[in-house]
Amino acid sequence: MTAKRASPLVFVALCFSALALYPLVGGQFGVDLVSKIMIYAIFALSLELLVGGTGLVCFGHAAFFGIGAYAAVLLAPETEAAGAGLLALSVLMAAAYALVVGALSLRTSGVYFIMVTLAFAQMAYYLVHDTPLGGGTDGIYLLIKPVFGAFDLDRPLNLYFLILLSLVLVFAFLALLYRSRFGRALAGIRVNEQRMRATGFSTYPYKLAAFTLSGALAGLAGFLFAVKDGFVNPEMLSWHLSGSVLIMLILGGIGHLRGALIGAFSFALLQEFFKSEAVFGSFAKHWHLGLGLSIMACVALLPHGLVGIPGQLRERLARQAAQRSQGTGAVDERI
Amino acid sequence: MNQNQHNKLCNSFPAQGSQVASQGNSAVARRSDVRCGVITRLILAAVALSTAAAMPSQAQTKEGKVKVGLMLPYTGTFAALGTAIENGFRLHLAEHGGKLGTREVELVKVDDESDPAKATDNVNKLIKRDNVDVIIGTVHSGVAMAMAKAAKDSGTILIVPNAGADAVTGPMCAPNIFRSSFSNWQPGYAMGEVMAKKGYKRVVTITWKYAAGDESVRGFKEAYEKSGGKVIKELSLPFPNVEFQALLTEIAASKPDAVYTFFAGGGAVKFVKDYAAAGLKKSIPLYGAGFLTDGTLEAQGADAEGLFTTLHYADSLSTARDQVFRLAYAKTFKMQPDVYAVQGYDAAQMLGVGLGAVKGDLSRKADFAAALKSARIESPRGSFTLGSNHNPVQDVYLRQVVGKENKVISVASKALADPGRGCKM
Amino acid sequence: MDFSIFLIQCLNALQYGLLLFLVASGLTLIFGIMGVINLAHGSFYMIGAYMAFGLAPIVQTAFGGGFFSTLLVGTFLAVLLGYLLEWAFYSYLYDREHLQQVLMTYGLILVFEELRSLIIGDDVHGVDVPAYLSASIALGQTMSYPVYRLFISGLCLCLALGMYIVFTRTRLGMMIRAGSSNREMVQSLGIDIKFLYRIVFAAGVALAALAGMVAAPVSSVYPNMGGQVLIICFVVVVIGGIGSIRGALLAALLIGFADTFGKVLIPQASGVLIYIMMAMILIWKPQGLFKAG
Amino acid sequence: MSGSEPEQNGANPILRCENLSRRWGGLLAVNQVSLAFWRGEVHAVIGTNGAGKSTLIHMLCGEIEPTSGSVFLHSADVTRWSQARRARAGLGRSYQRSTIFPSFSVLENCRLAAQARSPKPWHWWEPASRCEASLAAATLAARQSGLHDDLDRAAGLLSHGQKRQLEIAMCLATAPQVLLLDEPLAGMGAEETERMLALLAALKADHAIVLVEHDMDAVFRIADRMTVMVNGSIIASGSPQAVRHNPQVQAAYLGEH
Repeated sequence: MTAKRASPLVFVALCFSALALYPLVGGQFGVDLVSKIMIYAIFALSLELLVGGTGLVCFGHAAFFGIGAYAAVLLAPETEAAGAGLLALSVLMAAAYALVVGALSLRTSGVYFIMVTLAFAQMAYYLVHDTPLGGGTDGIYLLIKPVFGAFDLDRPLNLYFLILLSLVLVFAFLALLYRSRFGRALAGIRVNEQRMRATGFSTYPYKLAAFTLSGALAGLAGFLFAVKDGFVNPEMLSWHLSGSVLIMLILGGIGHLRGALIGAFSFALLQEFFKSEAVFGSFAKHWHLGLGLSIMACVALLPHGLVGIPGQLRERLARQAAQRSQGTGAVDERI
Repeated sequence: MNQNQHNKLCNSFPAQGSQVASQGNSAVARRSDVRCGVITRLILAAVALSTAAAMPSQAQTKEGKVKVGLMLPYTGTFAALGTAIENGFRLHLAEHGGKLGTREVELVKVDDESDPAKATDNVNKLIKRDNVDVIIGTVHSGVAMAMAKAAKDSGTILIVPNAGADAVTGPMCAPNIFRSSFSNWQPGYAMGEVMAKKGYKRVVTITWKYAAGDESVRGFKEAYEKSGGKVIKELSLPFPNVEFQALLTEIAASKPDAVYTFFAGGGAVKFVKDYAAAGLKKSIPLYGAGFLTDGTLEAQGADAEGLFTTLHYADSLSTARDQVFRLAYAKTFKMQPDVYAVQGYDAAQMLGVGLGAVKGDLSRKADFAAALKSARIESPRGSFTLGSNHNPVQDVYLRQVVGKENKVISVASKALADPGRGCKM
Repeated sequence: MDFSIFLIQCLNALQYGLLLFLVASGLTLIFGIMGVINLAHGSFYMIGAYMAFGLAPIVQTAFGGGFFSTLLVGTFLAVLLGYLLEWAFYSYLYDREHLQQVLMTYGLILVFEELRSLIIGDDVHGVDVPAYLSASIALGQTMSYPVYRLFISGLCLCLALGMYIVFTRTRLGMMIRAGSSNREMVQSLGIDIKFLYRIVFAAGVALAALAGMVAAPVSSVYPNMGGQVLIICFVVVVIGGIGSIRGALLAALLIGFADTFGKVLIPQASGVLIYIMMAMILIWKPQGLFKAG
Repeated sequence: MSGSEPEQNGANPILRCENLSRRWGGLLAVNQVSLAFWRGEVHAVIGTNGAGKSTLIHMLCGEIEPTSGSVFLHSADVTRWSQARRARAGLGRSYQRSTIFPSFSVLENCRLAAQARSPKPWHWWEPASRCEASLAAATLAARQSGLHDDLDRAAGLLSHGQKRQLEIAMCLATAPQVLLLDEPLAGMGAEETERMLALLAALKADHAIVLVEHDMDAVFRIADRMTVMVNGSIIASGSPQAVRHNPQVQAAYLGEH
């Protein structure tokens, strides 16, 4: 029991320390890349709270990400650098939109919920895509990066560590939340909402709270993204991104916080691998092919995502051991 | 129905394909088959990334060679344009034995897919990973904006061989940013004067809702309304949507004297065809910025016959300089050059002038800029100079489509200089 | 806008709506009957469009060409494709949860897009309207309307009618309707559900591909054209009520009109409009306009 | 009918319904049912399948809206209350099929149930396992229903009988005054049944128990009052003896088996 509990903690600790040390080895471009992946990890974590934590499949999560990002650019002062206030503001905007969307879409359920969240995301997408405030397809620029006290985000390393810090904090926050009464209630809703009502939980406010919170965290990720690139674009709200982040979750393994981490990184690395000319030569141009196939393979082979691998292996070993003890009959069975 | 056609489902990650990096990654992947534990996977990942990141040090430009990054669209709507620009650039290079100024040139290519969403990543690849000395690119205005921003931050020299986004030589202008093509404002403004002269009183404009379109229309409107015309309706649809039917009907409804439009590439083909199919061609004359009929005439066929457009280049300039260029181009690449080829060619010329002036020492950015400003580029389009905002001061021609050619009718506007609004330099 | 123009816009809306219906009807069948969220449906539309572009010359040489023979060949190939896909991939998805279906079909999208780029390339291509449909009819004094668009509307209407008949008059239709309302019941009726699924899926793919082929001349073919259609189709399906053909038709027309008139009346909001509509409808009727069964 | 009956033990009924009806399309699942339930009684509602017993329970606990009629908890009209609110007001129910949370431990199942009434569920930083109030209630409930040896086992691993017990325990954890039990004996072995009956007998002292059950022998052993439903309406209600000898009932129901 305790061993089982410990190993994930150790693993996560390892990951974070590795990330903290990375800038020592990684050059400018590497740092840039890893910061980006970490931002997506935060984004994936925010969605995990909904999908894995509460059992609500949201197919429009990019909206909150994008709103956070656009808020960061649109609300930033023209001439001087913005402060931490901007962060709070962006997160609030995302949370506010999440509150509205949640309040409405939580009236539906199942496939319809998936689709309504998508609809609201598309609404936000076209809002920035077709109206002047969003700058159309070309997006808009954040000319001066914020400064948190003495912490000038114009310097890539500062930004890197701010992102890492946010990632660790978000992770810790959710870890606490999952163990809290609130978290348990959400888990209960995920397993059997009807039962929760019969027990006396008014489930709606719980779900709404989770939805809003998740939206706020996605907004945080969006803010970081906008600050990192100093550029926002409608595609940050597109359903493609909503899809990608879902994929990260499923790839990593739903229902585990570390699944979101693993998912974000492995999704990125899968892409990098299939894009690399060294392996595929000129064929690397068609990297989507490899990515698509491997995703499908994951569905077939890893129903529980990458997190589930150790468990699956243990199972298989156990089975093989059992079969060996049974002798030959087992072999036929497997052929 | 309108979502950017260029963004693929997972455009949400930085692309990265350098040799060293990819070996690292392949190492990851070769072992990162399903069985490999997650931790190993993560560590391998870190290794891969660090090698990826470490590589610039190895990829430092070798002495003597100047590293030029070509960031152009090789796929998507503007693929053909990207190729033409590269050809033009290579042609000039070839004419000078692969040298610009005194130094050998090494080319690094990146496909920007005309996707603004990926622009920042792509340009970072060139600047941060490949450490290029000069960037040439690109076609799409939105992408060019991202490049200009990155160039401004990093101080890398940028020469824009097509994208006309006004801001590049406006608010975003910088000592290290130049343009060998035009500003969206220029052809539009010239056409404004032309159509006012032709005596049209009420005009409808239609374009894609993105920087290039908006600015072209703005330029047109400025000149046209200054000389007494009236733009009664400004129609637009999201880039790169090509379902024009509803808007064509709208044009018919408002019965203008003429229509001014800005479309390019595939969209231009589709628009001209639909415009004719809707029967508007015979009732309401269609005018446009030159890209409407450049490199698209084959596909447009008879529907384009007789259209008037304004641009800083045409197929039948019949100047000696132009003929030499066209001949050489046709010989080397087995196809006719277009305005994009010219712009690529001139980008190379400009770089050559600059490099020559600083004796190949690109750290002397001030001298580089000064040399370009004082220089007179002998372009196939006719010689031009650079304005204070580093945008060409050039003649804009009025052309008409005759058969498969954009024939010159007259010079619509002589030595037209972009106002470079918002440029502090 | 004066009345004639208004009518023309209605024609545009109708044509767009009907085309949408053609794609969405396939999706709603697969969605409603097999309970599979098929993100790859847009790709079938894309495949259809590229077939219209790619097959034409081949058919030219084989059968001496003709637009309709291209359509027929294309449709046949689409049915084949659908049948194979169902057998190869989708049959594994029925008892999986929605998320895994999303993942699997998402993978398929990527694969299809890349195969397309491998086989045909990434350039934008125009597809010619068959000569005998390329004329335009004069409407109003300035405007004239392309015959081909009328043809599209007509074809879609015929297919809609055909579907209606199949559903109401034939045993297959009965089975399908039963299936969309209650899967267990169908099995208890002793119908080979596997076979039914395979048929339905093949039909769905064929419808999408056909829509693609018909639309190609007006939309021209370009990379990722499927993605644009996909989302709208889901909107149609959900507004109409999952599994309901009637609903799909109504919803598609609703969207056709909303989009067309939105474009001209409130261009800024045209994109947002249909999604606001969807949200409203779902808040009013969380199960869509017509709940299947 | 029973609404007009003389009051028992001089107390008011805890739960009462008046002229409760529910139609499904054409079919009238529950027709004008009026019943009252007192503390200290096991009130069995029996009837053939489709007689409307479950629908009645559903309406009492608020899972289904009645087409007409009303429900009173103590003297308050709770007809418009949500199920959750009724549950917090003291209406506990168990389901025909086990609805426990299989991945949670027995204790956690009960604790989660108890948490429904415990204040401040928004304490996100404090681990749930430190929530004294709910823990106490949970442990108590688990003991009462005889699961004290299995507190830390995953609920999914329990035997069928134990799962049913856990169902009851989760109800108890919410400190209810009324227990609506939907076939708690379904699929139980003889000795498991005994345990359950003992449990119910122990619980009836300070709860009003509404029992829907098919196992007649068990019902007749434990029920203090019985109501027989046929096609949605009550044909008899009263002491087991009275019901047993009611000719209508024998004709309509008991005769059958």
